[in-house]
Amino acid sequence: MKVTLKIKRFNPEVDKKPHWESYTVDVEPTDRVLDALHEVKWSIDGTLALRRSCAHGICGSDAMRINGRNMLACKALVKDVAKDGVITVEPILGLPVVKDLIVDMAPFFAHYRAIMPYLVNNDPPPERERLQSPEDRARYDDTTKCILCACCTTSCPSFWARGEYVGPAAIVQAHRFIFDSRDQAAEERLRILSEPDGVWRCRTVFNCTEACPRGIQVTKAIGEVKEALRTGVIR
Amino acid sequence: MLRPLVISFREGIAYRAKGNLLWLLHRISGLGIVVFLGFHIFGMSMAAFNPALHERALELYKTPPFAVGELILAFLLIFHAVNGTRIAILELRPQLWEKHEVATRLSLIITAALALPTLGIMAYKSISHFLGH
Amino acid sequence: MTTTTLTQGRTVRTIQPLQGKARFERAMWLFMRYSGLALVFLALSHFWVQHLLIGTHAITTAQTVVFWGAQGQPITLGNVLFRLYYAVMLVLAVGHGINGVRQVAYDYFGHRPAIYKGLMAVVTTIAALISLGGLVALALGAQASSEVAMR
Amino acid sequence: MPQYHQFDAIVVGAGGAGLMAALHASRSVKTAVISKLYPTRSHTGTAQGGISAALGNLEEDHWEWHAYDTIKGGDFLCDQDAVEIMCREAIDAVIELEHMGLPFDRTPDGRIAQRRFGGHTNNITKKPVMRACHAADRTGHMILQTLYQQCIKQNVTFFDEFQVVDVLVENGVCNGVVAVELATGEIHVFHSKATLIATGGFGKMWKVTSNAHSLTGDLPAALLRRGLPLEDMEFFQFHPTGIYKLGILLSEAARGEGAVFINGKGERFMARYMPTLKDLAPRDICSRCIYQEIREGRGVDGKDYVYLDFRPEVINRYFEEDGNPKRVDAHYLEQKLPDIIEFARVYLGVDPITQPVPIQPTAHYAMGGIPTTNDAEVLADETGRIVEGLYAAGEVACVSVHGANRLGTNSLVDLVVFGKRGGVRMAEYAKQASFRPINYDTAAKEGAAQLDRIRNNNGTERPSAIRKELQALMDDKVGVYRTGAGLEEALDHIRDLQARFRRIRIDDKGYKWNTDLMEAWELGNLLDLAEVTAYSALWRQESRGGHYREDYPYRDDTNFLKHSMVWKDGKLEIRSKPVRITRYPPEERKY
Ligand SMILES: Cc1cc2nc3c(=O)[nH]c(=O)nc-3n(C[C@H](O)[C@H](O)[C@H](O)COP(=O)(O)OP(=O)(O)OC[C@H]3O[C@@H](n4cnc5c(N)ncnc54)[C@H](O)[C@@H]3O)c2cc1C
Ligand code: HEM
Ligand code: SF4
Ligand code: F3S
Ligand code: FES
Repeated sequence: MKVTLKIKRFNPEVDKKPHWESYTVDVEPTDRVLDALHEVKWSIDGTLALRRSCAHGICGSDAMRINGRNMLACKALVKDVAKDGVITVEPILGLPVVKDLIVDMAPFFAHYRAIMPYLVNNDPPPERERLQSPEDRARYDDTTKCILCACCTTSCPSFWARGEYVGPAAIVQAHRFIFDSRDQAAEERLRILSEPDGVWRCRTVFNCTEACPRGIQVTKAIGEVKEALRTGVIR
Repeated sequence: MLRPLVISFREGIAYRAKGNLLWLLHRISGLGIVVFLGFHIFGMSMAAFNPALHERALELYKTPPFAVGELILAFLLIFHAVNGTRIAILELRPQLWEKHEVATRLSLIITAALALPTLGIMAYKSISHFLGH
Repeated sequence: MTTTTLTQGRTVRTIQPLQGKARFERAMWLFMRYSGLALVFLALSHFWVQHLLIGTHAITTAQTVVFWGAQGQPITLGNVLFRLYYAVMLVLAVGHGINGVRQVAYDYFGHRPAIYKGLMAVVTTIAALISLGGLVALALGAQASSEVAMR
Repeated sequence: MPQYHQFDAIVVGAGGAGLMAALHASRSVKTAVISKLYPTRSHTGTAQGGISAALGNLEEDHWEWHAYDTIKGGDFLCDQDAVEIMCREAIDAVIELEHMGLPFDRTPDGRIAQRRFGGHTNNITKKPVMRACHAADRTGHMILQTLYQQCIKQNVTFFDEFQVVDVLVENGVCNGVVAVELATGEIHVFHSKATLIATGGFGKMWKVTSNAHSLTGDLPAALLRRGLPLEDMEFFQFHPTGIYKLGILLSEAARGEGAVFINGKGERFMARYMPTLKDLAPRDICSRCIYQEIREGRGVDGKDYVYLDFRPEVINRYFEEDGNPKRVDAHYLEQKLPDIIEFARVYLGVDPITQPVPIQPTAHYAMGGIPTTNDAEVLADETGRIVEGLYAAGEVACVSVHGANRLGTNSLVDLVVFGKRGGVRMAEYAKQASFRPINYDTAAKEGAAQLDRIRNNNGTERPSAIRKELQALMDDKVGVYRTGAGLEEALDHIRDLQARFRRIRIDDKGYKWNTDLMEAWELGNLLDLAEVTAYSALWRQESRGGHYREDYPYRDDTNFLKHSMVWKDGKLEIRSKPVRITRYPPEERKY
């Protein structure tokens, strides 16, 4: 089928401001939007710049706004998003656009690093694995799925309003450790997250949950962190 | 410097999801009520300090532009109250987080159920007041 | 941090109370939710009584005098309850509103501390003056001016 | 203006192997990691099924069994001392990962959960054994995340989105690498005492592949240009269960949990070919059996695919038939295989819980690569001479622990075991060595020149057209089945494509984020590696593991129990080196 991709283009070496460009390509309805973008890049205009790698929704490279919503281009099928044969594609919001669909991810990863995204356990390690009951393991299963694609954070109005807000992705990562029974730094992480730019800036907007390509219950995870802070109990 | 402000308002409308619209409206309604509340408290307190001013305030409320403003205020207050209640309940009751879509729909229905009759009666009262004179 | 292992295989831990800014932010967050819930009843009932039952066009200073009680006149139980209701609503609404404004201002101006702090100082001062005035007015009761009394 | 950096140790690639190496090297020397992707985007993150280690958490197991299975799975081309190291150290490596925080699934008593995987057996009963430690079906994702987290904890320096275009190897020593910063197009020269290459696979030379767009073999090609050899390039694994046409992988974990292959006639055909292991036979065998079925007209609807069936009732029926007491239900499968179930739903519109899934073999894993010692030191030739200061680990390296066919889960083991050994070894070396002088300007100029040649080339060919043609050609002629004549044709065709590549033209002449340029440059690498692959495949006149020659359908231990090594110095040259055998003599491969 023929689809027209309306892409927001920006080349820092030439343009002062972003502008729209339309391309019509021939693709299968079951193709990914990523395939359509590749078709543009490979047979019409090689200057189109985007990040991608795995092409099946696991590496988190190709978050972009497709028809006004954050998605992974490799997880959106043409038939599902094309409206009257048109697909609009723009870079994600709230991070500086570097070129075309590529944004500067440095602030995003800085927030990620800020919440101590690693297991802390200062006990001498046992000879074999640390034991963890399947129930304790299940407690934080959902948030281990995060691929740091930034779909959530850049769909969050609170983040658009204030880029210093750590954002849902960082909180999801913090949740993954706070609720891991093997971790000993939950307290410190919770303290960081109770600072003015922590969880309290989340306004329970749910855009993050809707945008997450991994189906993580992001708002719920944030809510659980808030609850731990509210009650002083991590359960 | 105001880029975030611009983005959050422009995209708050453009981004294709419900959450940001509700967020924007909640914010605008909150701010709107705050501004009104300031004038309102000031006006009312004049009942104790300067009755003439108090009287003037009450007279002002009875002019047509204020009648329209009153309708807007009513909607904003009702929306803010219902939406705020939704947020507060969801945040204080973690078990409900997975049902947020239902909660959103419900809150919109309740807002409409409260706002429509309220606005209707108020509009009716205003119109009959202005026409009645 | 203390840890308890539950028999069903779930571990539960408790943490030390928060301190400083973190504690303040949490308190404010909670205040927003609880004051909001309280305001649903206070503000909506006030609004409906004034705008639907009575109607803006019927509100007069004379009525205010009746509800509040006039200065120098004996105070009835009704007056007291009425004034309390308004005082509570005023405090909650102003507190809620100011904190709301603080959130919004921090969102947009937090990265420019001077502007943010200046703005908040102005807003808070105005709000404090107005609400103080409001509270004092409630405490005093309405002034039954000669004009009003004549009606 | 080019920029210069100096680090004791440099790791190129931030997948499982690179991060493990960086973690261990940075404990004692100043280390930097250079990666063309953000580390968490590395392809290790897509690995699904598990990482094997003979923990014996659920049933009896021994690392010696693991070693034997690996060697037999590799059709006896593995260097057995290396395999023994890997299988022994796998146990500690998995425990180390757990200590780092990796959220493995758990047994009811709280230990690491394990599942079955193809080719992993109890050596006494010959039945499948539960050896693959896993975190649902995102084990690789969890390994990648966990290692990256630990690197952050340890403050490892990262150069993210820097693409290495040249390795500074001269006169048998390596002094660093040259990279281009993708965001700016600037050239950076990294001067180091020790350099470890961990850039993963290069499956993008095939069309139907489980590999990422980024897996283009940049570094092996760069080494080839620098006069170093590549080993066993004819061995490339075709995984039996790629999603039809797309190649997206459905992990062997599905079969580990009981899924079966079903042909167009509704038969569980693997029981016919491999009566003991059936659907859990090694990958090379399953892939060939699938094609056998298809060739004999038993593909689904006469087409070129079969089904992978993991509807609970089907699994349970065959469990019963096999006398396995285990039973599964939809909920259990959703818990254990959430991601691959979603892949089928999203990309095929097929719900595996209620429908069988169309699959076809997909180009998956490079057994060959940069030859190394058991300590990840890169070999300069077949005699065992090493390149001083140069190391390689992970999929890009050929130790060789996988021989002619890798067993499922063994790659992740390879990454952590040899990544660690490499990291430790390079740090030891860097601590006692000193920086050798290099000429920064020449290095930078040579790197830039490579790219400028493409940027300014005034030809007519579109790189994408050449890439498409190469991929179709490789699928067709250098796939699961190969023939001498076909390989000759392929080689001619590749050389023709190489000639056309010299006449390309790209659209983007800029510097910032010029992905047009980098893709074209990567295509050059793929072409070189494809040539080497076809050439080695032509040389190996036997069938062994993943390499199947229809004109030589049997294994030939007399002439080919040896590794190939190919140089490209103007023209190709091939030599060989013997396989190291310790305690597992070659035998016929039956399952
Ligand atoms: C779908 C799939 C499922 C798999 N499942 C399993 C499994 O269950 N069990 C198992 O054992 N194995 C599995 N494998 C195999 C295994 O995942 C890979 O072999 C392994 O992850 C490779 O890791 P690596 O560290 O060598 O490289 P990768 O993880 O591929 O990382 C390569 C790194 O090199 C960098 N790089 C590449 N080129 C350059 C350059 N020019 N300059 C700078 N940096 C560069 C990249 O940015 C990246 O960081 C699977 C593979 C696939 C594709
Ligand atoms: C009627 C019942 C009310 C309820 C249930 C309610 C509830 C809430 C809640 C839960 C919030 C927090 C939302 C967030 O943090 O994003 C909030 C924010 C706010 N409220 Fe209210 N509120 C009510 C009335 C009022 C009144 C009377 C005012 C005016 C004085 C007001 C002004 C604000 C403001 C300015 C904000 C900040 C908005 C923002 O951060 O975007 N609210 N309200
Ligand atoms: S939580 Fe979801 S949307 Fe957010 S970064 Fe992780 S995977 Fe992406
Ligand atoms: S969209 Fe933002 S406000 Fe909270 S619920 Fe999600 S983080
Ligand atoms: S390309 Fe990896 S997530 Fe889309």
